[in-house]
Amino acid sequence: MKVPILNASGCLDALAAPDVAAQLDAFVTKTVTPLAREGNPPPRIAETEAGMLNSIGLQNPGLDTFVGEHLPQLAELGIPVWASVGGFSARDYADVCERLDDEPSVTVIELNLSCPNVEEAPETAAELVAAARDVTKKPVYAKLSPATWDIAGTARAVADAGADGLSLVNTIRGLALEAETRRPKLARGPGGYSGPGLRPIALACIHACAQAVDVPIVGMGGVSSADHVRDVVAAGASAVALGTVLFADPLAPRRIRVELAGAESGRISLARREIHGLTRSSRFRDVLSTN
Amino acid sequence: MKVPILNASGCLDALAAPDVAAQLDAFVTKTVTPLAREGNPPPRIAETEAGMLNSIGLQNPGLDTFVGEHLPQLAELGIPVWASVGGFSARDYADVCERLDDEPSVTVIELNLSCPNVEEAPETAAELVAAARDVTKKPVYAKLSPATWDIAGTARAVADAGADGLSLVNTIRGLALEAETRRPKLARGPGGYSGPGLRPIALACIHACAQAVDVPIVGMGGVSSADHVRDVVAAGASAVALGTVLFADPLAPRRIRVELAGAESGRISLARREIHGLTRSSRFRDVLSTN
Amino acid sequence: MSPRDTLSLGGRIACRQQLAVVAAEPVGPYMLLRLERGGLDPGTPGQFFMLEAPGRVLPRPMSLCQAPPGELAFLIDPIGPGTRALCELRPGQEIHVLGPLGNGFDLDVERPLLVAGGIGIAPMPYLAEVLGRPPAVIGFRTGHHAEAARLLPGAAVVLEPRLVTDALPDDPGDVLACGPEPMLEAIRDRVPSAQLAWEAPMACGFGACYGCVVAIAGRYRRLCVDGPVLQDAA
Amino acid sequence: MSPRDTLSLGGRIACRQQLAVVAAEPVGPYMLLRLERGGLDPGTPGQFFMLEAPGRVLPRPMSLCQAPPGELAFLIDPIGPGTRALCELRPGQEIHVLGPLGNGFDLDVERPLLVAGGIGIAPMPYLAEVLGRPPAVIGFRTGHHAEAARLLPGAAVVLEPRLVTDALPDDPGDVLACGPEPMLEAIRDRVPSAQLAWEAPMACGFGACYGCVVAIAGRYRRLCVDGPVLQDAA
Ligand SMILES: Cc1cc2nc3c(=O)[nH]c(=O)nc-3n(C[C@H](O)[C@H](O)[C@H](O)COP(=O)(O)OP(=O)(O)OC[C@H]3O[C@@H](n4cnc5c(N)ncnc54)[C@H](O)[C@@H]3O)c2cc1C
Ligand SMILES: Cc1cc2nc3c(=O)[nH]c(=O)nc-3n(C[C@H](O)[C@H](O)[C@H](O)COP(=O)(O)OP(=O)(O)OC[C@H]3O[C@@H](n4cnc5c(N)ncnc54)[C@H](O)[C@@H]3O)c2cc1C
Ligand SMILES: Cc1cc2nc3c(=O)[nH]c(=O)nc-3n(C[C@H](O)[C@H](O)[C@H](O)COP(=O)(O)O)c2cc1C
Ligand SMILES: Cc1cc2nc3c(=O)[nH]c(=O)nc-3n(C[C@H](O)[C@H](O)[C@H](O)COP(=O)(O)O)c2cc1C
Ligand code: FES
Ligand code: FES
Repeated sequence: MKVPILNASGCLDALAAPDVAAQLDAFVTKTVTPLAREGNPPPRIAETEAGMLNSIGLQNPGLDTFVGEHLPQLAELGIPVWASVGGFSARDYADVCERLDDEPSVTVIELNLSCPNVEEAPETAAELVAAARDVTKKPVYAKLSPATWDIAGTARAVADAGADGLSLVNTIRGLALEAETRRPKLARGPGGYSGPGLRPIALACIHACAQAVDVPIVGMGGVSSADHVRDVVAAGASAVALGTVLFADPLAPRRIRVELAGAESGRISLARREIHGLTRSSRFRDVLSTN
Repeated sequence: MKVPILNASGCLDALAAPDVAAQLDAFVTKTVTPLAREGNPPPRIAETEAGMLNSIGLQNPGLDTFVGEHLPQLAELGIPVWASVGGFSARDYADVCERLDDEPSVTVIELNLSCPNVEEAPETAAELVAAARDVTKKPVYAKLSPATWDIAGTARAVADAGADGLSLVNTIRGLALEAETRRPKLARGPGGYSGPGLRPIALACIHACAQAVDVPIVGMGGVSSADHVRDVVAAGASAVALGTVLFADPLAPRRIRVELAGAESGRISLARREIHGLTRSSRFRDVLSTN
Repeated sequence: MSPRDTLSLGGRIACRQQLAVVAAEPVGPYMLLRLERGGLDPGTPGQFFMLEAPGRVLPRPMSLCQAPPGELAFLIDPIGPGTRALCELRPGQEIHVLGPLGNGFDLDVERPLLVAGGIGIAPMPYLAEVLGRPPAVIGFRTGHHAEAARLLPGAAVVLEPRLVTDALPDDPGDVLACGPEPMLEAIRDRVPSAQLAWEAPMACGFGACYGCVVAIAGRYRRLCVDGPVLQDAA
Repeated sequence: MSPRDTLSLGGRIACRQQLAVVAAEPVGPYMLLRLERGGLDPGTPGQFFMLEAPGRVLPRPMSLCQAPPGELAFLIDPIGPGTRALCELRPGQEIHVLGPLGNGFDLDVERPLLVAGGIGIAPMPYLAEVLGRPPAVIGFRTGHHAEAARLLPGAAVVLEPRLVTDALPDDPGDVLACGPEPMLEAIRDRVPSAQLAWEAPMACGFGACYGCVVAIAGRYRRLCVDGPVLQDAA
């Protein structure tokens, strides 16, 4: 089993850490919005017993700078680039996607439909996907929130609206308080919960969506070992993305790939759905077979 | 601060463990449905890294046996009894509530609107609350799921429909797989995720609802220490319920009460909302002050 | 034991205390974990205790294996995270223990024969002691596992591919058995009157979670309350 | 050091390895955690390392305190779960360490004066060694905390209610400072050219999470990339 390994959006700056990006089958950018955003005031992160909270607030340089400055540098890394797209209306999503459609170095567009740290667009997930679908021929992946009673229903709706794949899952809203003051640890109050504590929730979402739709799934949420990768794949994903674990272990993609290449690797087979813009198996096949 | 401490529904059988119930300010029953239910096939429980999954499937003796046999025995324990009510339609909820309205030993009716392990009623949470409200004068608490993008909106809707209080939160759907086979550990596949990993999510829900509505809140989700109780109260709850921790430590209510009575107890004050059917402060005030 | 540590659970009295590890002794692939007894009662053979597994959310059910003076000893098979954490305990460390729980074996038997497979040997040493060392048949997967047979002196030992059911006498008498499910089912078929100690995943061990149910006469019953020893039933 | 453990991070070369604890020595309320150096470079004074905190999800940023041959030593204030876990490490245990990270102090200074408050003393011993033991002023809350002054021989020590800013000479020269935010702000007001080592919660330490931002000239910049040492700026 050669499972493609990506980073989770917002969990790696490939330009600041090119050697980390080089371990990946594709690099997913931090979410880009039409205009630059400074993001939320600090403190923006806090650890919890079984994960972490973040409230970055989609800090990003905006579409112009992303396309004009960052994308050319990212293209030089020689790794497929997935552009994560955010916004506050269907119009926003369409504007960014239309512009990215012209950029050959963007392999896949991932629509961040679910950031818990900013106000949300008034349209439904399916409407946002439809707006993006209209303006780009690139593969469009819909990134969904686990904070819903019926994620399978959302998956069906976005697939019907033209999504080529799903990225599951984003963070879920969480809160942590300072012991001294009992006030929120993050300046904005709640934040997005990620890491080990999110894993069972993510697995349930992947499992439910894989049974509901046929499009390929990039699974994420607390994945930090080959064992977790096997779980995510068994639940129905065709690739995994690493988020929080990268902060603790920037060599995690390589470590996990080596673990996967070990004795147990033959036991399960990859979902028969191909992730867009990647060869069927990892670009690390050769590296690994000489390992 | 004397925070009333309850058990979470489904996490204690007061008749099997009366000495555990005796530590509580009120006992909440396992969810009762109109007809008896055998529940889901085993395995029904599995531990995860930061919590547990359950898929009990609302096993319960049904309304007749509950009222005829269990309630009289529960009444003898001398603890306020909250009856948790479930169903598969507004009609179900109304039937059970109407019958319980006649039972003097039931102090509060808690509507389980959110069990992730059974099919859900077609009506919205607010409609189920309205149906119950119509048939009982007893205080009605609405127990909500964290699996929603906008729990504050649900809280407003159920308060408008007549809920006297909120119980926050129920479990959220999660999945765990066997390492050997990569098949779900639970017979039914996914289950409800509870325990430490749920706590940040629960805190965010309590915080959001406390800002949205004025009714009192019973907070729960991974609470296992006085420190956690202080968090839950600071987030806006007027009482706490203990669930998963009771399995590991049936003396937890007493332990936590002693911890709360310790030096740090003066730091925060209880939300100015009174839980129904309890004196403002814990029935353990006297016990504790001589502790 | 402070009276405040005792609890009526399922109609029986149990106690919850923090107990220190006296010793952890490897027995083949298993670990014999010897704890200070504290104020806990060893109970009836076949009853079990919930042992705190360090770092885990839930405790783990364990049959009492031996009850030497002042101690409670458990034989543990490290098959997963909880049992591994228990097997890594070292003398002086402390864990919370709750028990005794469940029903235990009915000791009012005329011609007891103990039958066990693998880690199912766990409750047998204490049971043998109380019953006055009756005959026993125990089966193991490998010779390494069979090292645990030394905890039950005089028992007939069979190794796979031979099964304990192959080694049962024609008239086995009052069988008291513990072991893997297929073994218990085979014994039930051979000896319908046998007392069988079953297992199920347990979160609480005292009737609170409804996680441990088994189908008995078409109804889901809690094994921690109505078992773990069942007769003529499951 | 295998070349596979090195990473270009923020335009600088860092390394990630598992390092064994050589010793853990109490220094007043702090702990001096001495690790085997492995293949890690000690870097420039003021740079930091991300230390795995056993049992925690995220590593913790720590300034290098001393760089004795073959070792990296960190001075740690046990203020929360992560730092407490680090302070409980014992010789022989191993943790993952990533670094050096961030920019460090600009060492091209004519008249260095080291100024530190509390645990802000952490980077000073290594800095003093590299700069040839320049004058230093360090402030502490209590005499117990001031035991850490022995790590910086010759420094002037002030105890609260006196503040380090009260003890600065009229013409302080090139100030290199580390300490609590109010202290750094007071120094910035007194000595606008001072090099100040700031702190912020950090998840990654290498520019990945955008969690550590501070406002610099009205923009949120990542302290782990553009700092932790800032001058004329924050
Ligand atoms: C009443 C009772 C008495 C017991 N006495 C002993 C004893 O004396 N010594 C001993 O070593 N073990 C005993 N067990 C079994 C022991 O409790 C489990 O092995 C343990 O809980 C597993 O925890 P884990 O975290 O190590 O593994 P897990 O990860 O929980 O399980 C590992 C594997 O074993 C399976 N499994 C887990 N628990 C059980 C179970 N109870 N029944 C069947 N399969 C299971 C899981 O599905 C999984 O495949 C007893 C169980 C019960 C119910
Ligand atoms: C570049 C850098 C170098 C550092 N060097 C050292 C060092 O050499 N020695 C040392 O003891 N500590 C140092 N620190 C601080 C150390 O990293 C934190 O104390 C540690 O991360 C706290 O983790 P915790 O789990 O123990 O406590 P937490 O539970 O994370 O925090 C406890 C309390 O401290 C506050 N807090 C946590 N981290 C910070 C922070 N970075 N800045 C301000 N307040 C914070 C929290 O809000 C909380 O109130 C450094 C920090 C940075 C950014
Ligand atoms: C610090 C941080 C920043 C994030 N930023 C984004 C983002 O910009 N866009 C996005 O779609 N998801 C973002 N996420 C969510 C992750 O991509 C991922 O969905 C989530 O963290 C779950 O995976 P994990 O548990 O492995 O971290 C962010 C997560 C973290 C922790
Ligand atoms: C085994 C188990 C059974 C449960 N049964 C019910 C139930 O019948 N009705 C209900 O409203 N909630 C039920 N719950 C949810 C709990 O009441 C509680 O909302 C949840 O477990 C979160 O609290 P905790 O993390 O402290 O366990 C159950 C939870 C568990 C673990
Ligand atoms: S283990 Fe909880 S009811 Fe039996
Ligand atoms: S700590 Fe992650 S960007 Fe600075």
